[in-house]
Amino acid sequence: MLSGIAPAISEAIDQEMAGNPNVVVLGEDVTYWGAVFGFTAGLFQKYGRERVIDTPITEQTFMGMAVGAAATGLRPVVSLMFVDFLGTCFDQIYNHMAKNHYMSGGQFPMPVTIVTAVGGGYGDAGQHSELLYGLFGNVPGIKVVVPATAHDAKGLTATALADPNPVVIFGHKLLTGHPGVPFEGEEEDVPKDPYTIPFGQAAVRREGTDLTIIATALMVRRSLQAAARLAEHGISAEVIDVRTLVPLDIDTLVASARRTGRVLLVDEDYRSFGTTGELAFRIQAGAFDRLRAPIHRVAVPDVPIPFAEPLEQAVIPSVTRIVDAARALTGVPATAR
Amino acid sequence: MLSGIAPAISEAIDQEMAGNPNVVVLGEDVTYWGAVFGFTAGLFQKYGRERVIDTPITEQTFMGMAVGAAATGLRPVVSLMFVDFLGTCFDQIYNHMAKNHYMSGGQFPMPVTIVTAVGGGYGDAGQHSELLYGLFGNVPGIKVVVPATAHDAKGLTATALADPNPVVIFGHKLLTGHPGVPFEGEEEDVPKDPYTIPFGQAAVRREGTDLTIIATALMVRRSLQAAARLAEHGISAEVIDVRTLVPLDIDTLVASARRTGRVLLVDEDYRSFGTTGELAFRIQAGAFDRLRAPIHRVAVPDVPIPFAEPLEQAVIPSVTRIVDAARALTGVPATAR
Amino acid sequence: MWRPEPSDADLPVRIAEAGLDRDVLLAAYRRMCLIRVFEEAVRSRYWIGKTSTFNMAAEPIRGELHLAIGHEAVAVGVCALLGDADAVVSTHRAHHHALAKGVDPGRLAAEMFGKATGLCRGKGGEMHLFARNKRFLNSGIVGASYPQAAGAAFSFQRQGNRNLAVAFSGEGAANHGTFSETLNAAALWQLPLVIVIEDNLYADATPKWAAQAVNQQFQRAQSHNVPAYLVDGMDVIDVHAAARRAVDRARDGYGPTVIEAVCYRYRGHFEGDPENYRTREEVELWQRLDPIPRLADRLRRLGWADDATLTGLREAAAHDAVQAVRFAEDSPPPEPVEALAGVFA
Amino acid sequence: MWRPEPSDADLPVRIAEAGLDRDVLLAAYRRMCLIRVFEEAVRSRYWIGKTSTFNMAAEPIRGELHLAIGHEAVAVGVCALLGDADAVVSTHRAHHHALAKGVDPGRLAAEMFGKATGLCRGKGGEMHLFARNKRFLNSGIVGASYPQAAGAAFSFQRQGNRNLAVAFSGEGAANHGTFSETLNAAALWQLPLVIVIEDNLYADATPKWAAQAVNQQFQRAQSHNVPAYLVDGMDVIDVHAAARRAVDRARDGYGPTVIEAVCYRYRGHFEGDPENYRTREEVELWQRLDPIPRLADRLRRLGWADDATLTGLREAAAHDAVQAVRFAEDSPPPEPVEALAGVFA
Ligand SMILES: Cc1ncc(C[n+]2csc(CCOP(=O)(O)OP(=O)(O)O)c2C)c(N)n1
Ligand SMILES: Cc1ncc(C[n+]2csc(CCOP(=O)(O)OP(=O)(O)O)c2C)c(N)n1
Ligand SMILES: [Mg+2]
Ligand SMILES: [Mg+2]
Repeated sequence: MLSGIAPAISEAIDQEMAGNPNVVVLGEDVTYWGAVFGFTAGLFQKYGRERVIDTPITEQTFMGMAVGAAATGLRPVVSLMFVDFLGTCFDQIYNHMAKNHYMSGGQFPMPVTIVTAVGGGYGDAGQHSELLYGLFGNVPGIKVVVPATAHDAKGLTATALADPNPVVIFGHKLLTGHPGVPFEGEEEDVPKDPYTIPFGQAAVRREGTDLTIIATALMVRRSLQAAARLAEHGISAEVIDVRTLVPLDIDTLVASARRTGRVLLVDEDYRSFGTTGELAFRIQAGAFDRLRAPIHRVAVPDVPIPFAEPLEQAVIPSVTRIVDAARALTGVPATAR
Repeated sequence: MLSGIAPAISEAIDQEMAGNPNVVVLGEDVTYWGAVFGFTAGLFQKYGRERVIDTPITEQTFMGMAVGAAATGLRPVVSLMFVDFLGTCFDQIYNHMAKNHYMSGGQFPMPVTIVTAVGGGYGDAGQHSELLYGLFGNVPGIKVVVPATAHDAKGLTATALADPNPVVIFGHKLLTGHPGVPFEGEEEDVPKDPYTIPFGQAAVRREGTDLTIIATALMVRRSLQAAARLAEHGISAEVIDVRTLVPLDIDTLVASARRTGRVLLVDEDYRSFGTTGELAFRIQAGAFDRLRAPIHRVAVPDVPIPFAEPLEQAVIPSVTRIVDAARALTGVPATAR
Repeated sequence: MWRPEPSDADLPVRIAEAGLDRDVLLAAYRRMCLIRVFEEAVRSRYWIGKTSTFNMAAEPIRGELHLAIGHEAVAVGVCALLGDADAVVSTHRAHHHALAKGVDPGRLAAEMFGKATGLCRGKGGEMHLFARNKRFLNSGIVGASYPQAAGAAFSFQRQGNRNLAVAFSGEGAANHGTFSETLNAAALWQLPLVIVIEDNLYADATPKWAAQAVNQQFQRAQSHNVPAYLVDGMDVIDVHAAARRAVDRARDGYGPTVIEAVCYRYRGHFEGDPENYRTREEVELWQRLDPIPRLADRLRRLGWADDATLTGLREAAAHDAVQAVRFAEDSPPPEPVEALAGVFA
Repeated sequence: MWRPEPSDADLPVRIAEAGLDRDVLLAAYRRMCLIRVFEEAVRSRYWIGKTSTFNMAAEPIRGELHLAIGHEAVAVGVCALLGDADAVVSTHRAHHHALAKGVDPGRLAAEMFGKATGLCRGKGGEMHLFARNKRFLNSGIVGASYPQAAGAAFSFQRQGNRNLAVAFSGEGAANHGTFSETLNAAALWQLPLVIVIEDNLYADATPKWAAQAVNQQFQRAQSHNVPAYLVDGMDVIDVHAAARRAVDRARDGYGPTVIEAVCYRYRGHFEGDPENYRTREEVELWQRLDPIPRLADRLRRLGWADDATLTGLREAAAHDAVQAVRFAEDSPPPEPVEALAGVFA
């Protein structure tokens, strides 16, 4: 039994490290603090400072080191403490880690796994509450993993560690199970033995007929709660967990959209020029003749995440807002809530 | 008469500098080289090193300086030599320049104008040929200007310089008019006197009835050429120049889509999780009941820009590919070309 | 100027050298007390609702809380020399800088409580404390303060006034590339900039020895031709002495200076920090150097204040802090719809 | 070790100190000639179709062309000490490093011509020259080479072998934050890393005086506890002497070294550069120090080579360069469909 994606991720890393001496963990506070939210918890105690290395606060340098290390036989696992810090190291990630295999004509695969904490909802404000996976999806060469369950987190991390390409695992803080932040996940039966979950396979978390709700990470949880409430109103919602944005399992999304004819995209990333737009494009391309209404979306309305509770709640998609949007989409008027 | 957006942009900056002593120009090689493609050409000769300042190769520092300078009364114009370098300074741009006004509760507007060179097609390969405006559009707080003509470039730059917010002007290299790279623009009658063009107003560059082609910058030119060829095939294409992505003139796009019932998005940025997806979402939201076919797109197919000519031509949208996509969309089979 | 054990035989000389007098020192004492009491008060409120299970999301104060208890002398010693027109750019650990710079304690507290009356109307929170009237800027991104302060200094230089800008940071931040980039730019253009490094020996849970090849930063500054002072950050007199030279140098147009102040944070990195990276003994050792009683002792020894005076100053500070927190508690929360406004000016 | 005017009285001593002998110097001469002739040959091809109007898009070689004519001694002096298992990370100006490291000249040229037989099958171009068999990496982003080389050094240290990594860069790149960040990390972990700065006085059109507060970089290295040598980059013997110490230090596990080599690029920053930032006289002055004739003179003076030998070496090098360019010209372009393959491994 595991509570949260953080122990699931650290377990997957641990199991890979045990068998592969080339796996090293790099980042800020990966030892004593286990990368703050626990993604690397316990590894330092087991493998020591030789393989679990605290770095100075120099994101562009340790990301660049990962590039050089991956080119010469190591398999770096790198912690980007909060995804919001990507601006300090994006060059090494998207211009090098992501491009070197292609630009070198296939000579230099870049087997690097980045683990990063994402999401808001606990008052960490504008520079510590973002998702930003849309940015990573936008540039070629990076796989984007957005787990919603501990079971997935472990299996997808194991897949990432076996992948010869850069993979970024976006661990939502409210799913980590780390004390200190609210936990919206649940206790799960996660196999102790290693296992993998393939990239590019979305999971239908709940079947339904009236509309399709498509979500990632924390929003899968909230969408499931919304679906339960919608059922009380006689609306049958299918809920799909995307699991990996790159590669994207568009077939599952389109098939569901064709069945229900209505799609609601739920996303905690910024609304415009990102994830929801892309999903909408691909779904309309594949299900155009079956859509009975325009695709809707609930996402962060293009504002930085504000600090105060009422403000933050006003911008991060809540169960209520998902319900309201789903009801509007299916023709039932939204409640006043 | 002006050839190219670069002299148009430098003229707008010049005219603003003449009247406003707080305008300073910062960046790499903004003096002798006029920011390589000429966006700041002539300013150093006129205003000297006091106001036109070459910086060390330290993007995060000169972008950060712009933040501090804008907070204390200056009006920095900053050159990011190639947009591909954003990864070295994105933190200062998106976490500070873009957020400080909001996070400070309105106390610190950030009047900074960034000018950056974008686009490929002349063999500059994976780290010097990108557009990346989708990334800037994805994060809140930045206005995104994508001029296609010298006339627009001058007027939109003047608007940017009067705007109290961060604005990024994406100057396509093949429209700059700079010798050394091919020029796909044309000589234009650009008024010598200062003028502004409001943000958020798309321009219908050619009227048509069978489909709407929506494009930015260089792709507007190529779409117009494609439209001319399509006319020979009896297809009447409307061509819209978006001009500014943030703010976006969705009304003009939707109105046209409703009229023609068919939309082709043409974009030189990466295909997925970016600009075309967003435009598709908003257009389907506004024109759902009038669309006669799924929205199509032609964009860079999620690969880094390769170096060799045949490879580069295979990924950057060409007139031929636009024609083919438009014909497929309107039901006429694509030619073998 | 760093001494392993404080020796005070030369105190009068040092005070004279630092250009200090009784009034300034009493004001500094009061300001340091204000910071201490303010932070203690905020801390007590922070833990309401978080004692049984620690949960950052619990009201009345949400999110992270980075206290600067132990750093007061650095903030006060430097900011005593600044006016409202001088700029300060601070970091994730910002309360003491804000209070030392003269930011209104009530609006500061209200921001931390997420209230509509907060400095930023509740949008910023404690890592984003902005106060335009005091030219106070802030960022939660480590290393971001340096170039921003350089930019303000650049403004002042272009505007031809005698203002200067101060960047505060931790010693961990000084490993970030922005530190050397900013040193180079500031030295190159002789910007009126003072960089203050609060070296508290840790960056999060990472001790200095695990993050720095050399134990101090001042040589790095000097290698860019920037003069640097290593000072006892638990001694407001020592900080002030170095700051005065740095500030004068900046105002007179001679360029940047680095002040590296060794200090200690008595609390964890943030509240809730398990502090598994240091020992209780170490904390206690440093507590013997607490800058506030140390200054009180000296004021007494100099005959500049008796117990009653000091108590009076402490009580006045406490009163201000209590008022500030009360103002925050009594203020209304912002309207949810406010969240959508203000991205653009 | 920098001398304003070369004086050669101590030549035998210096050669002995540098651990050089006739064979190594003759090989260095040939390699330097190869670089020079190769670049001249590429340059002549580059200008085909660009002479009337300069247009980067014109075939047979498209894009930017950054020649290193004048930098040969630095690349060769350092790389003479490296094996295939050592890593080199280079920059936008990379041809000389690639050739010095032993990368195949034909495949190198083919890459610049955008051919299917190129090192990267035409996907990379001259700023992205990768050669796995020589552990040669490259980036067109200034400052990016430092941490990547440190990462390779970190690999070697973890793998327990005696390999080392070399980062080449210009002096402009050393102002970038990655330089000091990497110095700190490399010194902290004693990584087997050598950073070589080719100080050619300009970064693009920006002269050093407009970009650096101090004239040299070696003090910056030393402030991180990294030993640094300032050497005459137009003198392969001087470069080699410093490089030998640096390489030995790295292989023996003692950590990083910086070599700052003052040199000069005789051509513009890239072909087509208006060069409006420097005078013709300056270029001519530096031409007197051309590293290739200088080495030839010395070989003659030492009695290690007569004119015939030197001519033979030059001709052999020219032959290799001609072959390389011919291979490139004769190679087929890549298939367009290749563009879509290989984003992921
Ligand atoms: C760019 C960036 N990286 C990492 C962090 C996370 N972080 C916040 S505070 C901190 C430690 C800062 O240490 P130091 O500069 O010594 O300041 P102190 O907390 O000791 O006052 C870190 C790593 C951040 N906020 N920004
Ligand atoms: C991060 C980044 N900023 C700017 C550039 C543009 N640029 C390419 S080369 C160059 C100058 C480099 O100068 P230096 O490091 O001295 O090397 P040199 O060209 O003199 O060999 C610049 C600014 C870049 N490629 N990357
Ligand atoms: Mg610290
Ligand atoms: Mg140079």
